[in-house]
Amino acid sequence: MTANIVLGYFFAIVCVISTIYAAVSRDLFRVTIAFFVEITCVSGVLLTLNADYIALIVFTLGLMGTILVISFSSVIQGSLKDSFRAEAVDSGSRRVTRLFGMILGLGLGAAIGWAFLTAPFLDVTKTPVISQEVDVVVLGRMMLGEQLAVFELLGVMILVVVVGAGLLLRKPNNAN
Amino acid sequence: MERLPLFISLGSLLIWALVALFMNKNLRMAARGIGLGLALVQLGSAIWAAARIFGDTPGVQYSVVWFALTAKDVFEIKFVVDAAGVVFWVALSLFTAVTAYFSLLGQIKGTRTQHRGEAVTVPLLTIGALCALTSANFISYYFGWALIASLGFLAISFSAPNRDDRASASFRYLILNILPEVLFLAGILGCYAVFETLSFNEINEKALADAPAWPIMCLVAGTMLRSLQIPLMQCARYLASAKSAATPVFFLGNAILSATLFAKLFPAICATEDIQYFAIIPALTAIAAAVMALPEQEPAQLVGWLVSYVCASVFLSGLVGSYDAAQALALTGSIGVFLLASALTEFSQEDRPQRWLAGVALLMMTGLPITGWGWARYLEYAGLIHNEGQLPSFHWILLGLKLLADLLMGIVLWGVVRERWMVRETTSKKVKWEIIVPLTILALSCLSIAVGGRPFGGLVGRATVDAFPGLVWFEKFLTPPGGAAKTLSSGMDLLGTDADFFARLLMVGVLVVPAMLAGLWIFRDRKSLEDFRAFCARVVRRLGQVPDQDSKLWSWVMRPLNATLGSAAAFFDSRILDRLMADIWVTPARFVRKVFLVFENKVLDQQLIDGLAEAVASIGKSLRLVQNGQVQFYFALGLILMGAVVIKFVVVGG
Amino acid sequence: MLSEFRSLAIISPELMLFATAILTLLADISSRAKATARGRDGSETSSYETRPHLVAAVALLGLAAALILSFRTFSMAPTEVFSRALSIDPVSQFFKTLLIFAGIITVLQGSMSREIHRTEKAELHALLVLGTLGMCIMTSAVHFLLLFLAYEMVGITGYVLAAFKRRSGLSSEAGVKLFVHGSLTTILFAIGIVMLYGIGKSFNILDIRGQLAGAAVHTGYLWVAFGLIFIALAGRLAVFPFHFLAPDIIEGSPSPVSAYFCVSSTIAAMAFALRLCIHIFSVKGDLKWVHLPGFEWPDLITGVAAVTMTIGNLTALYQTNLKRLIGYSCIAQIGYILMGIPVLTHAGIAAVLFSLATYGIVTLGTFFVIQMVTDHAGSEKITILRGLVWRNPYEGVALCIFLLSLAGLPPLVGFVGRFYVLGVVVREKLYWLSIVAAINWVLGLTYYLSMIRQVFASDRLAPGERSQPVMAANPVAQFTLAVLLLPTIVLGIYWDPLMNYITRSLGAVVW
Amino acid sequence: MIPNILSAIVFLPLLGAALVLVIARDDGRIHRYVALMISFVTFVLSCLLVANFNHSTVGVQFAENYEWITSLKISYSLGVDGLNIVFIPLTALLFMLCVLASWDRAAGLKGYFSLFLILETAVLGTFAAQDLFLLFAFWEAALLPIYFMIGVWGNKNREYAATKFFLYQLAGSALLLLGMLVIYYIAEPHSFSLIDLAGGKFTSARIDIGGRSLGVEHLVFILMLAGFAVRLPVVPLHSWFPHVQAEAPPALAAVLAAIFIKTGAYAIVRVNYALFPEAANWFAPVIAICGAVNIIYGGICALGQKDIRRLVAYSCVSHMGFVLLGLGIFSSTAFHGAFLQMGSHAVYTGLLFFLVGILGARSGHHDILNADGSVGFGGLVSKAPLLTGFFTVAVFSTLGVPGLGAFPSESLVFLGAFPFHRFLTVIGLGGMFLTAGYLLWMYRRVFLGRVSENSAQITDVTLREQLYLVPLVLLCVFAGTYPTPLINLASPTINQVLSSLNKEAK
Amino acid sequence: MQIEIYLILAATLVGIGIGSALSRRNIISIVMSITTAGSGALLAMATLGHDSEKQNDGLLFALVLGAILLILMVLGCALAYRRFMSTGTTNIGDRNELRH
Repeated sequence: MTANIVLGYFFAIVCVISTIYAAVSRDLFRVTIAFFVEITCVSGVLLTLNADYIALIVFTLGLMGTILVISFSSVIQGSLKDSFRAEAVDSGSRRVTRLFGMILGLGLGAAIGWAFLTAPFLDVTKTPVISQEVDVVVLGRMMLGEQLAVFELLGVMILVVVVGAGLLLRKPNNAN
Repeated sequence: MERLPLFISLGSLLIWALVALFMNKNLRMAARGIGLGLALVQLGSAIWAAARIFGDTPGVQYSVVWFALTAKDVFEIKFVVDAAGVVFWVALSLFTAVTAYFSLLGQIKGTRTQHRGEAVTVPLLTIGALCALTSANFISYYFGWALIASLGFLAISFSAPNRDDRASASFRYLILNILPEVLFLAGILGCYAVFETLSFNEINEKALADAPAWPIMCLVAGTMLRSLQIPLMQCARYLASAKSAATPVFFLGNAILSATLFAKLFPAICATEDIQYFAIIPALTAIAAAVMALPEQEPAQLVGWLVSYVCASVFLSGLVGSYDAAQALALTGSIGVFLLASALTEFSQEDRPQRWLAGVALLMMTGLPITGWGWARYLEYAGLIHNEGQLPSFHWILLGLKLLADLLMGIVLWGVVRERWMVRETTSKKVKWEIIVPLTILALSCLSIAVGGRPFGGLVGRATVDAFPGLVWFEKFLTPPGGAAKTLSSGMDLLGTDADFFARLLMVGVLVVPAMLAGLWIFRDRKSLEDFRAFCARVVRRLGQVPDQDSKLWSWVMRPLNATLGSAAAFFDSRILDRLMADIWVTPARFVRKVFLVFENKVLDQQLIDGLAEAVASIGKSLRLVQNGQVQFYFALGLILMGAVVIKFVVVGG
Repeated sequence: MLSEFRSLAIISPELMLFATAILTLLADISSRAKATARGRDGSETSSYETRPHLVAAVALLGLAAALILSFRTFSMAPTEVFSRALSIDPVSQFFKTLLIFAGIITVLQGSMSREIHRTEKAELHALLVLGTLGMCIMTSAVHFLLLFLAYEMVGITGYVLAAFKRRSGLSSEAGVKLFVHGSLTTILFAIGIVMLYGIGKSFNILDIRGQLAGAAVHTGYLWVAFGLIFIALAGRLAVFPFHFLAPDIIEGSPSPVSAYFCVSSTIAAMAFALRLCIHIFSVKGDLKWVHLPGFEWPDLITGVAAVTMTIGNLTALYQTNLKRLIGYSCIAQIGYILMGIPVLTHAGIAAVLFSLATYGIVTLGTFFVIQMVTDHAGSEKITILRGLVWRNPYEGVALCIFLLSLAGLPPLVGFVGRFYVLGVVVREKLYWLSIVAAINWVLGLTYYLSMIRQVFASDRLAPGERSQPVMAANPVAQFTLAVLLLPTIVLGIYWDPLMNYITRSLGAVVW
Repeated sequence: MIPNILSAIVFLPLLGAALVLVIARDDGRIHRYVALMISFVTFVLSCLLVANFNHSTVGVQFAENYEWITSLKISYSLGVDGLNIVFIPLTALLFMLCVLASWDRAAGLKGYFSLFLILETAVLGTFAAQDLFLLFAFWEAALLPIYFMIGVWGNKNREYAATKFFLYQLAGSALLLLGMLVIYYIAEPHSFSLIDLAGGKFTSARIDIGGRSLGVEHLVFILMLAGFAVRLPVVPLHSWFPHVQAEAPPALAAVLAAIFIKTGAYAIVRVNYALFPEAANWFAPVIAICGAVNIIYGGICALGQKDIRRLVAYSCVSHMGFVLLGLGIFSSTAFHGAFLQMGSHAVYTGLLFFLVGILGARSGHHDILNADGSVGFGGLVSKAPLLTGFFTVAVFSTLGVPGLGAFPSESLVFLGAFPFHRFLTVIGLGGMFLTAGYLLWMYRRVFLGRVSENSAQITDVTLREQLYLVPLVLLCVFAGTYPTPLINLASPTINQVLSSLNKEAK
Repeated sequence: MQIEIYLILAATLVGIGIGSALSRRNIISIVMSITTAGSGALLAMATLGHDSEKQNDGLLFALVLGAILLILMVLGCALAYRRFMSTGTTNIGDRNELRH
């Protein structure tokens, strides 16, 4: 239990640090790495909730995302090395805008946090109820049972993505 | 049956107008012939009506319902054919017939071709005058009044439409009609508001009771203003430049109409408090007209001043309450001036007929006792003398002024008589019988009227009056409409009184002997004539006309002040009216127009309406700039706005 | 089993849509034949010969079938299927019919569009159909999971569709912008859902509503949740704080897709708005709803509606790009329609539905003509409309009728919608709002007139300007225009049946 | 008697428009025959209507009532009473004459005539409608044809004028719409029927706006009045009118000035006075003042115009002031005068605009004075005597010369107004003289004086043009001498309206 | 670990993610930021889902969210590619023509 807590805090702290790093770093490669670390940490935090399957999904998300980013960057820039140059040099006003955007985002986060923490129906000081059932079973039952529609819809979405991404990535046909 | 003459008259005039309208160039001669025929028919019907009226029937009144809006608001077109009206009607028909005759004559000889529009206006003008003459309420009276005003404008315009001076004369004529119309209409509306009727009879009845004076005053003032009286006297100049066309126009329009109104509303006018003081205006006008006429060389202009003078006489008598004098002056004066104007304008100077006609007319107008005009003058003086009960000394002042004016005008007229007949050489030998015969008939008829008239009758006594049955007509003609208790010198009552004696004395003492002698002496030959005219011109200029100080604002105030005679000079200053018009009407109108147009175009339309549109559009323009294409900016902006709203709702509440 | 089968019958339009998308793709693949062409430099390039007509025919037939199916489900009593995740009621069926109809027109537009490469028509049709499918689900989803998924499905098809035009900087820019904007709103939407879930411990809207109505809820929390979901809604609906992107997208996308965004997407989002405002945050009363006590969200919507239409109209005044102009006009229209929601009466919602339907039809018509013109001219400047009516009278007059209907002039159907909306606003005594709406009525006319003026312009061309050539007559297009014109005019004169139907539907729904 | 004759009159032109559109021939000659035929039949039918009109009753006759939109209780309800019986044949006549006046138009006849006929339907419908919604629909429907006709067939600055026209009108309509909706939802049961709503049903109703309680009657009265006033046009809201008149094609300009703006005055009586008698009494002085302001303002603005069309347009503004002045005074005389003025103004302004159109078509310009101050025409009386004659009649009708045009109506207005508002009446009198000032100034510059180069090529009126001018001249004379039959048609209803208004005053 | 820690972490992730998405320029890094924010939402969902007795729905949502985030990443990269192919830039603010 204690290990759970310690691990949770560890993941949380690492997660926050890597997120901040990802947000402020100007080197895309480092950002990508930080992103990977951060998502991994989220999946770690999820593990402390005993949501193993979700954690796996999130980890997969992080991994695939990182791979995706790296590969696309290399495709776009032609070589891996070039693609991880820093973003275009910031000008003064641009920096202000960045700062402003960041403040805005943090404000939004603060608002959400405030709403959550002050919610009367939520006793935030207690620890979450940890389900004893393995979540993959629950999820599987639901997705093939009462929430079949969701499952089907996810399938349709994948179709959309396949069609869409295929279309977007298709090279223009010169003959026409 | 009793309506028939009027209907025949109106119908024939209408047909005449239509014939004149639809005849094209080739048929113009026929149109003129038909016109003359119809004019004669009209004259016949007028005489028929007159015969009926003066025979046995009393005045005939009939009405057509115009609008019956509610049981209370009923508006009728009322006509009355009474003694006063019918006499003027005959005179009017006569004028029209003569005008038509001249028109045909001009067409035959090719000397004067009338424009189609001008030809149409003559019968229509007659209709207008007929309406006013036979009117029994304000609706039909105003019908005639306004018709004459606008048709006069057209007649002058069309007489030589391509000439600029004619166009401006017509415009000024219109102004002369329009400015008084404000007062006149206010008077009508006031009568309607005060007496709740438009009928002359009812107004006459109600005015005798205690009633506000201002509507009647407005009416009288409007009528006077329109008749070339003092503030607008200088309009006579513009009429002169309207020349031939003016002949029918201003006679039918002014003298007769004014006198008609006096005839119709005489009791009400007499019953109006203090209206007598208005009489100072015609008295001054008469003097001013005579003074202006002294140096005049242009015959048409002379006629213009004469019109002003005749109208002034009519008003003077009417306002002091001598109904019969006013009527007689109007009738004989209009006949005389009509003759004179026809003579002076329809023929060239070399024509023998012109000289004859003009001579006859001038003799009439000099006020010889045997002429109708002289007879009327007798009544005028008698009225002024007799009027002592009313106005303790005022009427003597009026009499003095009027005598001065008469003397001056007598000199002018005698001078012209002498000039026409004795000084000028003639080159044309041919006698124009076709002109002389009808005009001589006309002149003789006038003379017979005068001979049989009051002065003669007065001299030979009552018995003679009874011997002339025709005189009964004029008794009727000179009798004021019913209900006139305050008429002062009507009927035969004056015979043998002091007033009778003094009036006769004044006639001979002022009009005949001094004026004739002075006139004949002053104009003894061409040189003396020119000397005198030059002298008079100098005097007039010295008195009133200061050198031009053009284009200064308010010069109509400043100029008289610079002149020797002070403000009186205003009446002699030929430019004063232009100035006045410019300063009190044109310049302010231009200014107001400018202000309004600036307001309308710049302020309202461009600034306010278009400006509003532009302001809205510029908001749109600046809103467009928000759309800078940066999606992050969009989202951030959205978040801020949304956040602000939510915070507002959370913190402040709904 | 029977009940499941019945569920399938009830959602048959959606199933048909899915089948259509698949069949379209299959038809495309199976009809492709390889062809080789010799380039100028002698190199051989191979390309696919496709049969776009066949593909379009398949897609259209499928959509037509779906339309018929959705008609068949019109008169069904309100039911909830898939364990109360989908609510099939007359109102949602109404939306679905509209959406499928809009889908037909946009697919037709896509098949005619010159902006879409002929080898990619099948994908376009399939994506349009799939997007329509997502929207159909959105209109009847009463389960947040499903709602979220449908929302996202619409979004994802949208990103692809916006960037559909090949080698076009504008199109890819639109796609990227929409992606960034859309995925950010998605995240916020998700958080909003989480917050609502936190209250009710359920994703089912009916449950959440029960919870909200039952317990006194912390207003601040509710506001944040509502605000977050509203942002997701606003981004899709293009209303006030999140409308900025919409004109960019509509301008950048290919025309059929612009129409799709303007019409289908908006209709679905309005269904979502009804769901959010009426179904979740209001309590049912007699012929009207009551918003949650202490939680004055109608004031927000009212303000948003007023500001939206004003900003849309004002910004539209100075536009020179046709599609962008229509984009702004759509913003204004939506703002106008949105006024019907906060009055919370049946009449208000009926007005919303009515004006939404008419808005859809008319905007589709507008885009249809505009696509024909822009494709023909190869430009999107407003001046290409110059003298249209003299070149192609039918299309010109049709465009004018559509625009005037959008402007809300009787006797066209646009006016009726406005009349109803304004009527309910006045009825609920929101006088200031009615005044704003009236002002906007006049404002809006300005730019519609500026387009109509171009259509009817007969004077000389500016120097350097070439007269646009005459468009060849296209019977299919003309027929489609006639189909769209008919309701625009007929419903403007006699709209009783439609309104009665809507009123009856509203009376039948359980929320 | 033809059943549903009123519907036939109203919708026959629409049918004609469809017919014109359907006939596909491009040379366009046949279109004008169709348009003429249709408008002629409409006119004949409207004459039949007048012939069968029973002028001793006050109620609505030839009423047609059909359910239209049941959900809003909108009915298709037409009817004729004293208020509109005169305007329906007048409209039909003027439109027929306008078709003749557009006869030798070269291009685009199909669209032109179809729009024209649609406009006729809209205007006739506005006059005949007895349902507020129907009235509004017709009211709005008139805008589109006018907009297109100005925008397509207008003069140089046409697009600006057309847009201005439309925006102005729509702003007015927006107010009207708001007012309409407010009373619709306040009336119980909800109704748009003018007959149901009439008679002061809103006297006690109040609404809250911004915390202040306002009387519905007064509020809606002002809203609707403002809506109608835009069309009338009342002075601060009039600036569309001169622009439009300067740019519109001549026949349309005639229709606008003669008929279209009358719908505004008509609607004030039909809607405002009938529905809100108490507010009408409360607001009547302001209406009368507006009338006086219109008279003077329009007159003074007309004084400064160099374009003959704008001059005549401002003259219209001025003369509609007489209507307003009459409507602002609830005396039988003034009210009848206002109505008569509406009718006679239609006639003589129609004539005037036809003539201005002829003049413009002949010369290609409308400037009385050119930019350098020289005369734009001049001496036309010798070049075109007939034209001058017609013009004279028109100008003198406008002046209120006895026997022509405006004389009886203006007399009645003044006679009725003077006992109530002396000052305003005298101001109105001043307006008459302003009229003389600007019209005769124009007349002198155009027709008298020297023949200028510009007017040398101007030919006289042709026979076809006489065909549509002569009826109007005859009507001018009729209106100026003995319009009593017309007044008798309208009188019972007007008196009834007045009595209900005056009842409320006590 | 209390619920508030999870929620604070979730809110932090969302805040920083959105802030970074609003301030970054490269499309790919924006995609990553969005995913970060999404993972925050996912975390909150999972937490609240665990708070209840019937946690199932919440987990399902988290799963769906994860899937959608992945889809978004794929699409985002594809779009970046598309953008690059048509304009040669992957910066979101560059060569914007859709404005005003």
